[in-house]
Amino acid sequence: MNNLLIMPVIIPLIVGMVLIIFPKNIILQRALSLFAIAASGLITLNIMNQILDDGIQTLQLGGWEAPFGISFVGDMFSVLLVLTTCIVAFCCLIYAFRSIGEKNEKLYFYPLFLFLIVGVNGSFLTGDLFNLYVFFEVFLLASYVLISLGGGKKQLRESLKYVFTNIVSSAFFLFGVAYLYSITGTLNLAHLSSRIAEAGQDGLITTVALLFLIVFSLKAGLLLFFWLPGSYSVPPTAIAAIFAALLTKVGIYAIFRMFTLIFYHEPQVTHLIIGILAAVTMILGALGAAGFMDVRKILTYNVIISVGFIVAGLVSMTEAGLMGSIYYLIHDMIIKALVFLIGGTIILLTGTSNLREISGLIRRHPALGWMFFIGALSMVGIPPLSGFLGKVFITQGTFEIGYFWLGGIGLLASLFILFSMIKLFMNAFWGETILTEEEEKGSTKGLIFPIALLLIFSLALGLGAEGIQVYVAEAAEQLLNPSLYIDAVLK
Amino acid sequence: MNSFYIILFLPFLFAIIVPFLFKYINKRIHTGWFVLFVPLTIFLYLLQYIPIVAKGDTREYILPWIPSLNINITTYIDGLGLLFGLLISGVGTLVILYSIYYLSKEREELHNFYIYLLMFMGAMLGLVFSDHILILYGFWELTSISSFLLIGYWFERKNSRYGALKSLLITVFGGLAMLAGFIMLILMAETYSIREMIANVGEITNHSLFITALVLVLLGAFTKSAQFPFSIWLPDAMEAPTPVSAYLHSATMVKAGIYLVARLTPIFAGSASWFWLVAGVGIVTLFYGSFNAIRQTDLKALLAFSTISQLGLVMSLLGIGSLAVYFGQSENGILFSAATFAAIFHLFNHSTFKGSLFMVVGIVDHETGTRDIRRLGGLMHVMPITFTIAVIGAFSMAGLPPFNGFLSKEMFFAGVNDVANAGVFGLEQFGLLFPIIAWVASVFTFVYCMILVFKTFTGKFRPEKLTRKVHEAPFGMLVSPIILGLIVVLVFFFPNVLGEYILIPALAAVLPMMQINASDFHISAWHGVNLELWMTIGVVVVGILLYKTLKGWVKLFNNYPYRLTLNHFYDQSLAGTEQFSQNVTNRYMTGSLRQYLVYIFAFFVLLLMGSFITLYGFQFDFSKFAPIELFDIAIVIGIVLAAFVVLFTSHRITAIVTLGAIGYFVSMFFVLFQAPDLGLTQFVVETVTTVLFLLCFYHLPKLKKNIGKISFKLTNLIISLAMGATVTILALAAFGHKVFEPISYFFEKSYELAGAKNIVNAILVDFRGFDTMLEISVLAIAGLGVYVLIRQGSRRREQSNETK
Amino acid sequence: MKPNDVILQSVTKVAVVIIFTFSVYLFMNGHHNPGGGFIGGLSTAAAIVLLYLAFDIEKVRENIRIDFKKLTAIGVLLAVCTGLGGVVFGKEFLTQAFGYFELPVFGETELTSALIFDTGVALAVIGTAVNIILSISEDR
Amino acid sequence: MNGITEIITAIFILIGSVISLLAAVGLVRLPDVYTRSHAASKSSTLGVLCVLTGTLLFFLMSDGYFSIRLILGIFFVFLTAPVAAHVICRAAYRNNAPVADTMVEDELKEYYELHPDYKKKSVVVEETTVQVED
Amino acid sequence: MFKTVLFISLCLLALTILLNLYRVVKGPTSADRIQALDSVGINLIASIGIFSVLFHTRAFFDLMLLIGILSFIGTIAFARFIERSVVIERDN
Amino acid sequence: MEFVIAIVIGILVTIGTYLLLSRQLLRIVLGSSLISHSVNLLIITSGGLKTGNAPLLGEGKVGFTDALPQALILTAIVINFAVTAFVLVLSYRSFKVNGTDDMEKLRGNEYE
Repeated sequence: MNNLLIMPVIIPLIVGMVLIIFPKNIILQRALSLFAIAASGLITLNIMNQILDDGIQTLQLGGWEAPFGISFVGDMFSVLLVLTTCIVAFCCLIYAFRSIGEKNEKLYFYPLFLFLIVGVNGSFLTGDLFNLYVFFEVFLLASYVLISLGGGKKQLRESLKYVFTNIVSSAFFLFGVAYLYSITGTLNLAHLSSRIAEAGQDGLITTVALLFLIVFSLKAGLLLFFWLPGSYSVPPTAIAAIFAALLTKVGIYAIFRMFTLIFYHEPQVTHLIIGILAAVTMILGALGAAGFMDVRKILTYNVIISVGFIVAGLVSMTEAGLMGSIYYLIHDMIIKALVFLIGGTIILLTGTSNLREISGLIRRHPALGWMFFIGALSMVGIPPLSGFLGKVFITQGTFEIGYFWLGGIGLLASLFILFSMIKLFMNAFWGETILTEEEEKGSTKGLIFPIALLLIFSLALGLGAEGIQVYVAEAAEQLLNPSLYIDAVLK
Repeated sequence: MNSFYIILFLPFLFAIIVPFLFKYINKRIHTGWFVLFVPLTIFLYLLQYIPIVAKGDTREYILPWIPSLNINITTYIDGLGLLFGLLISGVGTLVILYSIYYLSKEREELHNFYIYLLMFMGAMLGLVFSDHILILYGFWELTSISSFLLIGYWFERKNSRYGALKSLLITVFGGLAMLAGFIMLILMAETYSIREMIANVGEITNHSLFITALVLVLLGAFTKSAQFPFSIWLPDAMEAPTPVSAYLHSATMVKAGIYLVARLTPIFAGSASWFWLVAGVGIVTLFYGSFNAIRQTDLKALLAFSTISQLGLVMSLLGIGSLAVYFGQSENGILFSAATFAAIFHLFNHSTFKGSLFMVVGIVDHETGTRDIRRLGGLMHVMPITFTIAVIGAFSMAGLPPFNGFLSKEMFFAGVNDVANAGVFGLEQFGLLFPIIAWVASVFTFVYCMILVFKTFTGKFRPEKLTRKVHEAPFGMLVSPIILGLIVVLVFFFPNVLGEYILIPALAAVLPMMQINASDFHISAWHGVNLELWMTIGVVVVGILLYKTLKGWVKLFNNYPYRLTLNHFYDQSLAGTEQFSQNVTNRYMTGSLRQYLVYIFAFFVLLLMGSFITLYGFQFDFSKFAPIELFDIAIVIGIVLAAFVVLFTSHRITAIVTLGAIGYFVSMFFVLFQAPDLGLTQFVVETVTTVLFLLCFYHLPKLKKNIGKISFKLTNLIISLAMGATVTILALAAFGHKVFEPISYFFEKSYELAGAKNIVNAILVDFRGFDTMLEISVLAIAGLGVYVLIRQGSRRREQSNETK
Repeated sequence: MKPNDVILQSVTKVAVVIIFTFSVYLFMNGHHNPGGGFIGGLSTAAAIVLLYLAFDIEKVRENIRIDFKKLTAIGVLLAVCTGLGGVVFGKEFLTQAFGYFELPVFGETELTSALIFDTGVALAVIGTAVNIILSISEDR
Repeated sequence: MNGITEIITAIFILIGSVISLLAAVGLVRLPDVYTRSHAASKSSTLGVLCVLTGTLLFFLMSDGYFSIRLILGIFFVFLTAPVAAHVICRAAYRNNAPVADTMVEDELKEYYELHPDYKKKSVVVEETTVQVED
Repeated sequence: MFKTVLFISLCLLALTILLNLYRVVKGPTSADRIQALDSVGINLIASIGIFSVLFHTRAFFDLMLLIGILSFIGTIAFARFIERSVVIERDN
Repeated sequence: MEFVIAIVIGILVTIGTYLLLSRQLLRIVLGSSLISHSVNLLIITSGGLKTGNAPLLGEGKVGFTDALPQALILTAIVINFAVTAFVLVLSYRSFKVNGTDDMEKLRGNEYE
């Protein structure tokens, strides 16, 4: 039992609800929401070290022994993600202070933001299939509202597509829950794992596994990412950044959880399919990123590439591959928030996202430009920046099991990442400076700090990889040994 | 931390303080003077290793980075690394000295320039001293990036940006291929250390991935060293300031590929593919570069192509030298080690003469304002010192005595002649190609060297074509090229000092399996009248002839269609990729929700039915199913009927009424299935939902008839039928495939455990109370969302009213 | 121009009382019989909706002066805080307690913390349902 | 005892069902909204009354359980069914729902002719379907 | 015997519901549909009553009352809508 | 019985899918409602049908039907209600702002 596990979910929830009661007091809203995120982060840090010392932490909610109640399970993988979520949320929140506008602040932006975090953190921590669905719905509903925050034409249009796609995927999720419950009679992930291990993963269970793959692919943007480019390019910057950092990652997390803990018996079927999906995703994402001259489009398609890349690590199911995925996942959450914030700032300054109309920003905004450049290099995986280890290990993982095509596509995709990001950099920051100070549509005042903070985290992740390595190795180890998870939950 | 690491990281550390120097001190003192201290220190520091290395010793240091993953900055100082280290720091010193005069402290953003340059220097040093293969890769990419930044230094210029992107894309592409190769190497040797790989070379050569890894690694080396066909980035890289060209694109960065090939020779050499790839690509590049150099009118472009060609020369020598590994410790082995030795020697020589030539061109550019040969001429009298240096550099490049180029060129001819007689790897048939191509390329080399010197410095001086008043460069600018020119001459006269202390240890590092006997590699300017000498004489004679008749035949180049050039290919493929990507993406990302859903549903059906049929087959077990009663059928008919009405009606009240009916029937099902709580909830929710629908109808338009084309409808029909079938089939299979007892038996003790007689309620508030808690949160969020959506709308309208 | 709704309004008054009573009954009874926070809450909401149907928004608002968004938030907070109660006593989050007490009027009564939880649920449901319906009908 | 319970219950329930069925037949066969409304509200209310009474008696006699909820249910249906029918008919009339040919007199006509505002102009009952081609 | 009678009654009610449903589907006016849906609700109450006797359970009593309440609310809402196309009225 | 329910689920899914694929927003919302009904039926059937009495301990019976799916459906119903409410409002807001309820006309262009 470890009640701390619930805190990253409960604190934002309580604070969010309290903030609903006081909608007009903006100072209070800002302070409390920042506090909630920071507190969750610190608690998560604490949990992380407990896991390192004592193994996987669990909390049986309500005191009901698993599998009958709902279990909260903090293994290293999920806790790492929770911590990263808190970091990213913290920075995006600070960015939002200056950029989101008082109108939105009074229209419950902060509570909704906190609910999003509740949902994301909860999805990472829960050890129950149906509870996962509920957490998905929590963050989905929050994201529905956040996407349409502002109520513009494009926002409403894209949020409709986003919402309907997700309604379909939620229905699929429940189909899956029903099938699985019918076959196994349980909902607890650990219990599911042990039951399926006991009975063997037959064709029907594999089919259900693939159903879950579709569900989470829809969330993760793995191949079925049609909703993603539209919905990530319409909301206000801070929201787009948090979406880019978190939403797909929840889906990725779920894929990892399902296919390392429960459906790991038929890798030559399931994992191969995942690998193919990942490869196609990377190719399509790379094409999308290369093809457009639009800040937001380039960035969103980069999100898609990274989804494919991270999942490629899972395919290998080797220690190197999983470790790489975890590194890259953490890196990607931070770096995507970073580049989205910078991209949003560019749009704020110039009033357009069309790269052909932007030029020479670096003269007046050198810090922004260089931070973007470092971010871009980090995405490509240039050592010693944060993406490097992930890239190397994922590639190594795919090579180890002989999926050279997958690793190769991954590396080629990073060339496209480079191309698209440098294209963005060269068009937006280099070239003749065409905007004077007066002509700029907004100011970067107060916006640089959160971006810099994220950059520092990213750099620390890369340069100080040794510091986090123990955690990542532990996480990979736990993913590779489902028995650790099962034992911790079911005792 | 060892003092060596302080030296290694000195450039990076210093780069941090450069902006401050620039900001506060630059007004009085050129920032370059401070930066100069960095390479100088490094150079002097590295000098102390010469005696150690010359004795055959090596040094290694470890700086932990991620020790638990075995990723540490392990450095290894041997002859090869030291040679490069000295070149980097030595030429670096001279280049920075030169740049102080070349770049104005008032007009340029010097801090950026020096940061990039220092970053590059640090990366290059790290590259040549790294033993850890991933660290090596890291520094490798860092050189590409700093090169990108340096080429794009004048980022307002379109050409700069173009060249920068080109170089970055090509070198990083190579870098990524190389990374793949490295990872394969790591998997094969199970170590990150290059030395350990060399020690376990047997495991690698017998591995099935050997050839793949070899090709991939070479791809990296070739792109970096601008080998054919990846050479196209180098001419465009000349957009960088001249000191940069002198440094990166002649002396150091482009040699990284050479370094890599030399470094990995012990691992890969000895195989036919290595020989043919390295030597073949090298010799082709040699020819291609020299051939193209002739037609250039821009001095820097000419030098760029000459660099390509010279790098090809070194590369081909390394390839030839790899035969030594094949032959082992034998006479042939020693013969071919000499080729490797020549490669190292020429590499050094090239750095000196090419560095000086670039600086000369820079001076010309700086003083006259142009680099176009057609506008230049007769500068000899105005700039005598510059002219002298140019002559030294160019003649050395052309392979004439008494300059160091002559020595290595002779050794090169010896090498290609030996290859013709090697008699392995299919050289029996094609061996003769090597000397022939080499000789022809040398003729071209001779010609462009002459063009370089004589078109610029002799002939008629035409000041009217120049924008500036021309005079000799300031002394400071001349110091660096003079020093390099002196080295060029000195090495010719005392080659063996260099040979003994630096080249032979380097050779030993490249070919560790060979017994290197210093006496075998004695360099002498005069080695009798032999084939090589005759070849050189031939080169000079034919070269002079060609130069004299240049005007007559150089026009032939213009007939070569641009469409067939590699550059055109690059531009086309880049534009093509963008266009293709855009087309593909726009093709499936149509923005139509229906299409997205069609994709999703189709994927759902195909994947699940595919796996269900192939993996499970149609096994259904209906034995445990409950019996069907008449009343059930009534409800079923009701639901189906109502559902069809919802589908076909074009009357929204009807749709809602029938939807409500479906809800009522479903809740009737819940009654039949003994779920009172569900029945209650379903009923209430259905009613409230109906009210909601009605409320929204005020704002929503009426239903239209189902419109659309037949094909549209047909697709929808097929997809939806398939969806329904999939869900049903899976449901039937799953319902009949109950493997385990459900866990709900536990909840039947709810009264003892939770004090509740209603099991469902006990589950909701107690056993799974957390779900419920979140579910009301979801409700709360939805309520909030509805409120926010509507408020936004009303505010929007208020605003628009105000503006009216 | 409003048509008169006398019949409807007078019946509604009676019906609403019945529904309210019934809702409370459903809510209180939920632990042992079908019902509970949700259904109780939703049927209360239904009663309020009926009021809105029969009368107009303004009239109802004069009599029920509650910000339903805040009601929702309070409901959720109540539910969460019951959960935190367990934490305070060193038990797992959401641990519910129940016991049988001798109360002066009611005799032996079962008191459970789940009831507080259920109250939270009910409040949240009422708040949300009414909030949504009100928001939509106020929009034009 | 048990036998009597069952017989009484069965009779009530059977009668109730038959009345309901008759009501349904009326709902299908009668010519216009108003007459159908008459059948539906009156008869089915009676039907449900019978069935619920039967149920009530069954539990009263076999378990000795007197269900207030059932009584309340019967009461509620009785309270609301006429109102619902009234509201529907009024809505129908205001929307100019067609009247059967057999109708003799429309007493409300005059009233609504006096107060034309009461009758809706835009008719929602029969929504016109708009064909939009793309 | 008892069970048989109940069963017959159930079937009669099922038939009733289907007939009502026919009216729901057929219309022709919205008022007809709503009236029929209301009828369906009431008949559902009756059939649940028979079920309670059949299963001998009190679990569904609440549901019966609730259906009564809700079908009333639903009917009112529908009627409101077709009458005035606004469900909830506002003063201004 | 499971067989019949499975067929009903299939029909509901088919019609729901067909409606989801249509162009008009209201139809899409109706489709999602139908699908959610099918989901609920699927879940309750996954626990087995007619296997026991209503899960109430107060009536002194033994042998209960599986209560867990019922609890799950309750949660699902409520969540679905929340989503439907939101979607409805979103739809009509979008209709008012964008001026059309035809999803095919809401594709969106590159720059607007």
